[in-house]
Amino acid sequence: MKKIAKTKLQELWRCLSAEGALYLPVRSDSVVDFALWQEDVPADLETLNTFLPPKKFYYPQTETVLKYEFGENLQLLDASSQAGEKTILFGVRPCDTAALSLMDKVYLSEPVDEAYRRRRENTVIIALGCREPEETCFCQTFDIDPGKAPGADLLAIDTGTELVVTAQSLKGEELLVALNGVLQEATSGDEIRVKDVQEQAGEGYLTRVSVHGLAEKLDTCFASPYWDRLYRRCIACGTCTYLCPTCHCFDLQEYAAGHSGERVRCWDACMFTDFTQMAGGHNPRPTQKERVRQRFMHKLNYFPRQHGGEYACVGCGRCVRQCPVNLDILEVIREMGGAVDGQ
Amino acid sequence: MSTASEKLRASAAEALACGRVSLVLGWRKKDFWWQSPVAFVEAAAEAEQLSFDPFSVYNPVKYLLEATECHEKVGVFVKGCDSRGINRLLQDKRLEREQVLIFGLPCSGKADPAKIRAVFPAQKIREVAQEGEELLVRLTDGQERVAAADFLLEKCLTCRHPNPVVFDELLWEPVPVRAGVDVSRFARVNSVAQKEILERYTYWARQFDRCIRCFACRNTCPACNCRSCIFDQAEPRWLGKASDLADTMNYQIIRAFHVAGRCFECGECERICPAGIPLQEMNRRLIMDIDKYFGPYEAGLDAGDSPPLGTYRGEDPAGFDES
Amino acid sequence: MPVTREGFEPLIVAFCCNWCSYAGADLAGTSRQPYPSNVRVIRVPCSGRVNPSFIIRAFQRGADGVLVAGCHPGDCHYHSGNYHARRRFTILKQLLEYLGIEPERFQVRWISGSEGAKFSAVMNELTENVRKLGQNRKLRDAR
Amino acid sequence: MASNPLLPQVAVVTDVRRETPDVKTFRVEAADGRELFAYRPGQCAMVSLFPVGEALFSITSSPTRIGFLEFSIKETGVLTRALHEIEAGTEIGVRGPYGNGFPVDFLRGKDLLFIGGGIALAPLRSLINYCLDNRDDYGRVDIIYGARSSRDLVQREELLVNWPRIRNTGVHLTVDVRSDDWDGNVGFVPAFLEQLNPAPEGKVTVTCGPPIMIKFVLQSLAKMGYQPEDVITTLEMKMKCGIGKCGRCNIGDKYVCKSGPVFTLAELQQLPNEY
Repeated sequence: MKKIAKTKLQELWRCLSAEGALYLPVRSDSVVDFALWQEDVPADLETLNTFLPPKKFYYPQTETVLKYEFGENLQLLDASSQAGEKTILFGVRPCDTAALSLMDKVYLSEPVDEAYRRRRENTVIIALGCREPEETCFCQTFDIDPGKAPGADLLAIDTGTELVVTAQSLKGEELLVALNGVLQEATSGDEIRVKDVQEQAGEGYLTRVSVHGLAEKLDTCFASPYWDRLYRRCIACGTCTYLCPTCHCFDLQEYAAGHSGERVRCWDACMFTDFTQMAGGHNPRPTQKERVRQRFMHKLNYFPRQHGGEYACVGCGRCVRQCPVNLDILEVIREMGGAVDGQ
Repeated sequence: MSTASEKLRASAAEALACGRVSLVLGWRKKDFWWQSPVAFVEAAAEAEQLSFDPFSVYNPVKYLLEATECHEKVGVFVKGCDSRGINRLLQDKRLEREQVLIFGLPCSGKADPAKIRAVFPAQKIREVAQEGEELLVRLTDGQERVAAADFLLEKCLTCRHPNPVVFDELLWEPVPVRAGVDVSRFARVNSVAQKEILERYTYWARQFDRCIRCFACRNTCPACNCRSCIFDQAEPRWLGKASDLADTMNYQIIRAFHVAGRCFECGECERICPAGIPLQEMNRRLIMDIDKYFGPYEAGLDAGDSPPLGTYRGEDPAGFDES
Repeated sequence: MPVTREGFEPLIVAFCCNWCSYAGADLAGTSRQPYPSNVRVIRVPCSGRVNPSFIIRAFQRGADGVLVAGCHPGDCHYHSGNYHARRRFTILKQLLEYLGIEPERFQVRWISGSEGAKFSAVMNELTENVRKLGQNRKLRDAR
Repeated sequence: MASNPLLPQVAVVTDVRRETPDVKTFRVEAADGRELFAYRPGQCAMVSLFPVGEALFSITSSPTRIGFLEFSIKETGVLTRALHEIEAGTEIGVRGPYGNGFPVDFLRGKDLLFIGGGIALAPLRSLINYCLDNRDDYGRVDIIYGARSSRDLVQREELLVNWPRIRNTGVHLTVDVRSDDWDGNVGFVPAFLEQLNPAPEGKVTVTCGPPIMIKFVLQSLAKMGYQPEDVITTLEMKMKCGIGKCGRCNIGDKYVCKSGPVFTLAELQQLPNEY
């Protein structure tokens, strides 16, 4: 266990940026998002949810899957082998860290997505424990401890004037060694302070819902009239899906000019009409009702069915705060039968 | 004297009970103090859920497009900004006047949750209610009164038409236009316009770079009411799916251009943009130039007039070299 | 495409109305009034046919400058196409400049079928102005 | 060394055969002469035409015919239109095989009733040829096939000449629209099926066709006493990856590209009705 004074973080980041491309939460205009570290740009370690979740580092909104040249002879070039420069993410919150393990279930299951795997392998996550939940946080619903981030390589806890850092993986330990010059040994007092912060982080949740038994309950809810009411407000934008740390659906598109081109994978959203629209005109999800249902059923029923009961939600609250029409998963969990206590 | 919410409930219940309409669009309260989504009320007994509070912002007008497909007549509550959206749909022939029963709600402006959070700890806020010129903020440990005018949404600070411009019934007395609106309306546009050209590009590139192409700006906009949007077309494909800055600018320029002369400044696109892109600065730039070259025009005030890009005069000046 | 400023040859896309400006281009050709080979003329039925998307798309695909050329006001073969175009491109031009696109890169001109010399002069001027600015990257697709 | 699952192999179209006014069959071989991949009847592959795009098609050839793949493709959208314009010799991309394929072991020893409509003969043909090439492993084979008109019969030679010649095999054709060059049955497939009324005992039915045909065929089969476990069909959804990741082809918790496209009616009845 090591520590560093918060006043010396610039030094820490300077060292980290020598180890790889360092990204941390930075405010630009009104938006806080992960951005490449720059000496004179202050990081924002207070905001809990970045605009986009860190999934963008593993599964970018746009990435080249393959390049090709055609004409005389067709040549295909695998672009995934170029993915995965050494990257360090600083300040990833526990919910977003947990979301990556859900994303792994999709992209690291057979057949493994090579680009994703390489990025995962070459990225070090330095998680930052939360001190106090925001009103829209409900990570506890999914058994995520806001003071811990088991999926991270390093965990940093803000004890007031210092960050106390613990290695949680081999990659994390190696990085700690490289940072020896800027870090101090933590004391037993620090250890107690860390425990206090972690314990306190779990208190003060305003939003308490339970998903206990929800997946099973939803087995019979596909035809529920609930969906007829719910969807009407939806304006079919992609805010909820693009901002969601666990949403992972994509499209493949061609970009070509002359005799060469590339195939690009880009985020897609089940909220959009053309997501399931087939060439002949048939659309198995013809109205927004089916699309809204697909999104929530995927998160709360299909995904758990496919992946050992785990829900595809980490309670980060981005969709709760950002949905233009306040149609969010919290509402669905509450109304479809998750137990409620608290607000 | 009954509260605003009570008046909404009574009007909706009455209209539904006597069968004048079979659906009423208003607002209701949801879980959090800042959530007031649009409510779809189909029976008099359900009218109780309606509320009109400092966060009843979302413009319900676009829902009319789908609602009037399955309801002969729909009741809708509109603030000044929302009402201009109705004229938008009427002018675009996407709605018939007889299909809607319009309840007008004069509005002195809605509250910005971010401004409230900046003053009060969000964790402690239970409710924020309008009481005359003040906001009553109920906290877990007491309550406070603050001047509502200090917490207005950006879009409300520049509102020229706080009173509905088209309605069947007005639920309460009209309110005055805020002082200084005409100056502030183009203030942000002018401050960007004053920058050097490269600076302007850098500014906009930074804004557009955040765009995730969720299309919330388009989908919420009553002026974006085409049955099929060119950006959704597969053939020819006008917009790629990859998030490339040039293509995002393509989307944003054309989106703004397609509502040029038709944008009625409700500002919802900017308010709901998850990436915080100042879209009104583009929309208003177009309005500024339309005013300058073709004469002052405000969209959505009169469903019977002609939008400036749908007409011309022989003596129009040109914004380019005509020699 | 060469990128050094000295050797840089700009790509100009010119949307020319069939009835006036395209005829003007023809006349420039037949009367041996040269205009730069940098210009790619796209014939359109009317300047009013030019959708702002065409202009953006031209920049996306590598144009360094774009011109819309139509009949003089009052001379439109379809009566009012160029009047509509005038309104449309007046505000589009201001918008592009506001977003930081150099004004020289997007031009609108009225060129009649008898103005071969003007066609040639406009093309020369546009090409030279854009050459001075260098390659346009601002609206260009990354892939 | 892991590889990119979205990367196709380069293949050559060695033959393009026009079947009907809007259907062509493409024969595809590996560029280097090797076998592209082993597959089972009913499996699919992603076909890429550069720079137009990629889509999933059923493999219509049978794995018993070695050395090539065949795809019968109807012109419906941007990609298929472009495919219809290519000639033999064009290089394309192919990746696969995807999906579960037909349960050939379950079918072994049973009488088989194939019911197809339109372009959906494509997946059936793979299985039909597989069974007929292993003729002794299967019982009686009956093929009911319908098309819009006589011009729209795909795999005409097999339907009219090759398959009827094989022992213990019957081919029953119908068309929607009467024409001078057609002396066979006129009418929709479900009605034709009920008219033929094949007894369900010892039979397994495999049916592929447009959604509306499937809907009524399934009703007819139920009426005739076929058990849901003995009725096999295939589903079609928009797919981008073919490997259960792009997230659009699911029906309930099953991705059609991985768990499908072949389902028994009994399995389908367990899934939400969203196809």
